[in-house]
Amino acid sequence: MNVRLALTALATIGVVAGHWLAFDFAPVEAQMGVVQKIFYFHVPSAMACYAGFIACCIGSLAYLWTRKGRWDALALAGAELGLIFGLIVLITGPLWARPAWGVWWKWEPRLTSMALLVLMFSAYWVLHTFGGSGEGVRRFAAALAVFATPNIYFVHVAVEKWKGMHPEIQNKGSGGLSPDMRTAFVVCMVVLLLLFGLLLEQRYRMHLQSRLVAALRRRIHRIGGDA
Amino acid sequence: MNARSRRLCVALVASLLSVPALAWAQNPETVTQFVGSSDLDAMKYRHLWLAYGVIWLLIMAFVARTARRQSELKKDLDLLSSRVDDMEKNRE
Amino acid sequence: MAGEAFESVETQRVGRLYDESYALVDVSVTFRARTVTALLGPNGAGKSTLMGMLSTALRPSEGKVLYGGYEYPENDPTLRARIGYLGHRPMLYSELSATENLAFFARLHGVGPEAVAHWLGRVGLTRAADRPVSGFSRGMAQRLALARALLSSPSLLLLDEPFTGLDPEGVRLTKSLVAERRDAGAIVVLVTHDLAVTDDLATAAVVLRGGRLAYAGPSGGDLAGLYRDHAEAREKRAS
Amino acid sequence: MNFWPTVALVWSKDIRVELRSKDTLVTLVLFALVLTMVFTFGFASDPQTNLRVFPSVMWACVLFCGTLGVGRTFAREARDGAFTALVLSPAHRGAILTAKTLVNLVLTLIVTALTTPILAVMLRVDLTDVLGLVAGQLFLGAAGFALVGTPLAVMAVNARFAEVLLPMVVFPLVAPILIAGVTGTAAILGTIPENDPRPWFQLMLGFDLVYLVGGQFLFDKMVTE
Repeated sequence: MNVRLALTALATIGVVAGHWLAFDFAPVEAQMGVVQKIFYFHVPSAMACYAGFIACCIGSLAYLWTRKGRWDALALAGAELGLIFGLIVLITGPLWARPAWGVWWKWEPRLTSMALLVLMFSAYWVLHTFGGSGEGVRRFAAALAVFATPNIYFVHVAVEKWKGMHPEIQNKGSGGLSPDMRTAFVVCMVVLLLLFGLLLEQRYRMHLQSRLVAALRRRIHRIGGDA
Repeated sequence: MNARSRRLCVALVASLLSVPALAWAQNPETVTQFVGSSDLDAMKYRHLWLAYGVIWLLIMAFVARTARRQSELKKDLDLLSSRVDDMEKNRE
Repeated sequence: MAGEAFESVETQRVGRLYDESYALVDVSVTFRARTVTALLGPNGAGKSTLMGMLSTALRPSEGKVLYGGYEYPENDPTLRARIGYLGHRPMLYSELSATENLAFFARLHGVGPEAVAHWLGRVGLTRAADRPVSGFSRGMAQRLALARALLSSPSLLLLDEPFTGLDPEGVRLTKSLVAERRDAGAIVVLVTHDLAVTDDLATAAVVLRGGRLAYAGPSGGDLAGLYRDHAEAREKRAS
Repeated sequence: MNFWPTVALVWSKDIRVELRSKDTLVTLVLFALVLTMVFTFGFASDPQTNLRVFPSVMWACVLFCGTLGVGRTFAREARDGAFTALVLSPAHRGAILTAKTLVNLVLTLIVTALTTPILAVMLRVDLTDVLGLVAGQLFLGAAGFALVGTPLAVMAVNARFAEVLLPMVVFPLVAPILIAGVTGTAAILGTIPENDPRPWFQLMLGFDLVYLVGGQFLFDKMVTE
C-alpha cells in the first residue's frame, strides 16, 4: 500500500519533471523545431504499448497452461493498456509527421506495424469484452493473443521490405540526441513506464475484483435458488 | 483503493496544469525570434499542443474510468459479501 | 486394443471452476471394476462436469483423477483409448451413414473393420446401416452413439443419460450391453433420471448435490430412495 | 494409429462429408464468382491500370473466400458434438489439426484456382509466362490462411456470434500474407520498380512455418476444456 502510494507520488513528480525537461531543459531541435518535442512522450508511449502487448501475450500463454483466472485478468489488463498507449502513439505520430514530413500518414514500416498491432489486439479486446464470459471465449482470446505476437515480427519484416516503394522516408528522431535531449528523453521514458506499471496493476486488480463480484452474484443466486 | 486512483487523477491534473506555464517559459528569446514567422511554425506549435492534449486526455479519461469502475465494484463487493454472510447465517 | 481393465478409477478431491464459480467441489469417490455405478443428482449438481472430467474432456481445476491407481499425464492418447464416452449429444456425423460413422471411429481407435458390422448388429441397426444418420430417429441415433462408445471395448464406460429417446426394446438392449461390458471387467458410470430402470443394473451409487458429494456407496437396489434421502435432503429441511 | 494415417483418415472423412452436403463448396464458389464480378466491374479500365490493380484484386478474393471457408468446416463438426468424440479418441491431436488445415487449404485452393483465371481473363492480364510463380505464391498464401485460420476456427465454434468474430480476428492476423502476396505478385508482373519476388516468397514461407509449429504446439491446450 505504502509502496504504491510512494510510486504514485513519484510518478506525479516525474510527470511534472518530464514536462519541464522536455519543454524547457532540452534544446529545440534544429531541423524540426519545437514539434520534435512530441517525441519525448511519443516514443515512451510506444514502449509502454509494446510492454502492454507483451504482458497480454505472457498472461495468455500462462492462462492456456494453468487456466487460472488471474492470468487472464493480467492478459486483459495488458491488452487494454497496450491499446491506450498504442492509440496515443497512433494519434501523436501523425501530429508529428504532418509538420516534419508534410503528410499525416505514410505507409512507413513502423507506422504500419503499429497500426496493425493495435488492430490485432483490438480484436482481442472486442472478443474478450463482447464475446460473452464463458471459458471458451477466454481460451479463444488467449490463443488469439499468442498467435498475434509472432505476427508483430512478420508485419514488421513485411513493411520493412515494402519500404523500397517509399524511398523518401526520413528516420529522424531515434539517433543523434544531444546530451540534454537524452537526459530529458530517459526521464520521460522512466516516468511513462512507471505510470504504465501503476495503471497495469490497477487494471489487473480491477479485473480480479469484477470476477469476484460475478462469482459472488452467482453464489447468491445459487443459495437463493436452493432455499 | 479507490481513494488512491482519485489521488492519482488529482495529481495528474495538477501536474498538467503546470505544463502550459512551463511551455510558456521555454526559451523566451526563441519565441521572440519567431514573431511574425511563417504559417508552418504556427502549425508546429498547434500540433505540439494537440499531441500533448491527446496524450493526457486519454490517460486521464482512462484513469477516471478505472476509478469509477473500481468504486462501483467496491460497493458491489461490500453489498454482496454482506448478503452472502446473511444468507449463510440464515441457512445454519 | 483396450488393454487390461482398470481395477478402479478414483477422483481425489477434484473440483472444477467455471467462470470463477465452482461446478464441483472437493469430490473424492472411487469407481470399481465389474460394477455399474449410478451417478445421481438434480440438474446442475455437477454430474456432467464429473463425467467430463472422467472422460478427460474437462481438466479438473483442483485435485486429480487416478486411473487404475495411476495418474496419467495430461492428454495421454493411451488413456483416451481405454475410455468410452456417450454424452448428451450423439457425437456423430449426420452426413455419413451408420457404417461410415462407425468405420471412421473404429479406425481412429485402431479397431478392426469386422467390429463395425458386429456392433451394428448388436444395436439392431444392420438394416439401416447404409442410410445417412441425418435420417435417423432420436432412438436410432442413440443406439448408434452407444455402438460408437462400445466400439473399442473400453475399460471405463461413461454413459450420460443413455436411455433418452429409446423405446422399451432399446432400453432393454442398452441394459444388456452395459451388463455385458461390466461382466467383461469394465467400470461403468451411468448418469440417469430413470431411476427405476437402473435399479437392477447399478450396484453402487454416487449422489451429487450442489456440486458436492452427498452420498457414495452401495445402491441397495433402491436408487429412488437414495435420491430422496440425499439429493433432496435440503429441500426437506427447508420446508 | 500413426500421425499420417490419422491425417489421411480425418481428411478423407471431411472431404467425403463436404462432397455429400456440398453446401460449403457451392456457397464458396458462388461467393467467389460474385466477388470476381464486382471487382472487374469496379476496376476494369485500360490495360496498364488493370495490370496494376490485378494483384490487389486477386488477393482480396483469396482473403474473403479463405476466411469464409475456414469458418464453415468446424461449424459442421461441432453441430452434433462429433468434434468431442474426435478429440476424445486416441488420435494424435496434431494430426487432427493437420487434417483440418489441409481440408481448408484444399477448399481455398479450389476457389482460388477458379477465381484467378476468371479475373485474369476479365481484366485481360496475361499470366501464361508467370503461371508457376503466381501459383506458388497463391499456394503459400492459402497455406498461411489455413494455418492461422484453422486453429482459431476450432475455438470460434464455442463463442457467441462466431460467424462474425472469426473474420474480424483472422483479417489482421493474415496481414503479412496479404502484404507479401500483393507486393510479390506486383513484383512478378513487373508493375513495381523492385521486381524480385524472392524476399516475398521467403516471408510467406517463414510465416507458414511459424504458424505450422505454433499451431501444433498450442492446439492441445486450445481444445482441452
